[in-house]
Amino acid sequence: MKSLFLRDIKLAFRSGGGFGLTLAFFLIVILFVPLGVGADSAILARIAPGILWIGAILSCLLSLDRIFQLDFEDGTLEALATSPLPLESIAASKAAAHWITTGLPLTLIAPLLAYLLQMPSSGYIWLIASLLIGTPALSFIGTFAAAVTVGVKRGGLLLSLLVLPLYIPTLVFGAQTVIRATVSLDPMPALLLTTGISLFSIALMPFACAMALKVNLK
Amino acid sequence: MSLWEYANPVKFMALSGRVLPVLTILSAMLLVSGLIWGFFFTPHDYKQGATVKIIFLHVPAAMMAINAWVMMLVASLIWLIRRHHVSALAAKAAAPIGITMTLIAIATGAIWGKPTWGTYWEWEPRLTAFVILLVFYLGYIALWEAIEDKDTAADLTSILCMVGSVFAVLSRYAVNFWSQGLHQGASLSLDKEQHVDNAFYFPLLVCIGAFVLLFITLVLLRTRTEIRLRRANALANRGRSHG
Amino acid sequence: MSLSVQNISCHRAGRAIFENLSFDLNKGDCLVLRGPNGSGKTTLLKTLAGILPSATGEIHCDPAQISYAGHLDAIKAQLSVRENLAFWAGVYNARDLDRVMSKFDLATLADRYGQTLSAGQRRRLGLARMILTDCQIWLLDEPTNSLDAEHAAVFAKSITKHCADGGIAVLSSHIDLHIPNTQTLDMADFAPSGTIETDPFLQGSFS
Amino acid sequence: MVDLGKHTTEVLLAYGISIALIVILVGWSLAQAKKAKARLAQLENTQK
Repeated sequence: MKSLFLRDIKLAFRSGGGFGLTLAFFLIVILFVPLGVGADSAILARIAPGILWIGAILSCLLSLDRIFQLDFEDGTLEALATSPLPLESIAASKAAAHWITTGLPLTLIAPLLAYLLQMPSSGYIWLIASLLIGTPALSFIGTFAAAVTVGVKRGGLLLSLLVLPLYIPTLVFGAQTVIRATVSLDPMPALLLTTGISLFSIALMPFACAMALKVNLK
Repeated sequence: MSLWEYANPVKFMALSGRVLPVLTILSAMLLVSGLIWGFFFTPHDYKQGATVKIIFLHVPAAMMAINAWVMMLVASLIWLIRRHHVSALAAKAAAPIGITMTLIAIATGAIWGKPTWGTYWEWEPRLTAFVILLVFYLGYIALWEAIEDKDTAADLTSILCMVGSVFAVLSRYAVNFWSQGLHQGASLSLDKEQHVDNAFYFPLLVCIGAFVLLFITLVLLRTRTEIRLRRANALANRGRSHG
Repeated sequence: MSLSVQNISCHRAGRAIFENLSFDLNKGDCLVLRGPNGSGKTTLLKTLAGILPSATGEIHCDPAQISYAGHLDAIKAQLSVRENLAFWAGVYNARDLDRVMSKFDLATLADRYGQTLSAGQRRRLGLARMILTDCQIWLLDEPTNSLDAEHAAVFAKSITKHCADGGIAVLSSHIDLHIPNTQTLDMADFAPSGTIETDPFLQGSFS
Repeated sequence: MVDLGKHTTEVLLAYGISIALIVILVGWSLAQAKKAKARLAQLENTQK
């Protein structure tokens, strides 16, 4: 399982430009907000938490279809399916590799972009905490959606339509954590709920993923 | 003759063929009489005036929107466990009906709230939850259409339905949590159980019954269509391979 | 250690591919599947590998001993030969990476990227992967297509050696590989008789 | 016609939209059913 995890990270850096692509997309999405909404810093500060979270989700979405597609097309997935590695642990290590190459970098750059949007300073700690805890859920749920749509040619759009509704709980609890921190409400309940969703996803999504892979490998 | 007998397409077609006309007449009668009773023969509410009459559409539609998804979940589980083709097709057939019920629930909910909110749309938790349910339905149907081999499609949509149900419930509570942060609860929240006195209670029951029967009738009709299409495609493929 | 198959049959998209197919293989046996394209060779191999469920019948073997190589040879284009093999060594936690690489004289190609390899080199890499898994039962789908005679001979030699060492091999191939004491199985013998209708939607009639 | 008071537009709009949606759903389902029946019948004949 470790070798698959390390291989995926190596591949991400070698072919996909590593997390550069995801970070660039995140930066562009955040840049678009003032361009679209206008430079009124009062508005920007107020919507910053939500925009950062939406940007993080869309950036995560970007690289989801590459999780299984490449291995499916060159036969590696089939060979892995007959290896001693169970499909569940293949899904789990793929999701973990996706988190390391997208979720984590997004979390690290988010405070910088929050500064661009003049987010109130009380929100920074909670932004990092909520993203750090929330993005694993995005990766694990996203890996499930990638497994479901791996057999579909040009399944990228379908994947987004399937996965975004599944992201709603993480988005709401994650963004609420930061919003409540910026309006001096207690953000802890929201953070705990985000943690709950993430733990649930990490625990159960690999099994749903394995079911979907078994069907798509037929 | 266990219930599972009817999961065989031929037996299902025979049974549904006999039951469908009866159900159609029954649901049409019930629907018309329920709506007429509710629309014409119920008094105004002292607070909401005539808009209370909208409950005869909103409550049944909202119930059916949710129950349609539950039925799809059960049918998906039956497909995954017992591999009965008819239940997978019944789940596929129920989705468009679920979407229509969700749209009706959203439209009537928004209109019902207008006098109090001043606008047709208010990000009130219950309405928002129905919009979320609508998006879940769209994802489910899109997945059915995207996959050519219908057995694979049935498997994948069943798995999606299971996972989607969990996240739909989570989204429902997330929306409640989210609306607390908004402002201290909408003045007219459709959530609070309406105190419905007898004048409205019985017509509402009739309307709910009518919507349930309408749902069952449409599911049977659409499932028969799906079975016929599956048979036609199978014949077409068989014809191509022999021809 | 054996692979015994009792009257399995397989349906794909409502059509029967093959019916009550049986055979028994013991240590050192090699089975070559014959039959035109679409006669179910790949389906049979996938069923043996456990990727596909069989509609009827049973397959008795130790799943941990199964190693499957499909049409696609599971080589990552962006990884070098060594990295590809190191990955599979990690998955099967095999340690004799260098011995296997030298065995198929891949040492010279160690740093070449997957995308730059020729068909013959890719097949050798695929075979090296099979050795790495050190599974006893090899399932190979068209291992020799796009291979010239000379490489096919090399390939046949390694299969013969595998069986001589007490392994089992089941492979589908259009050309004759001259592997000693191989049994052949013609898929046509197990073609669906068409008597029983497998697609539930086509059974019986309804208007 | 029954007097609906000042919310007449809302009630009529709600009933109108709902009934329209139901009619569209039923009509579309019936059309699909007919089309499927025709296609099947046509294929069954050519197969015989």
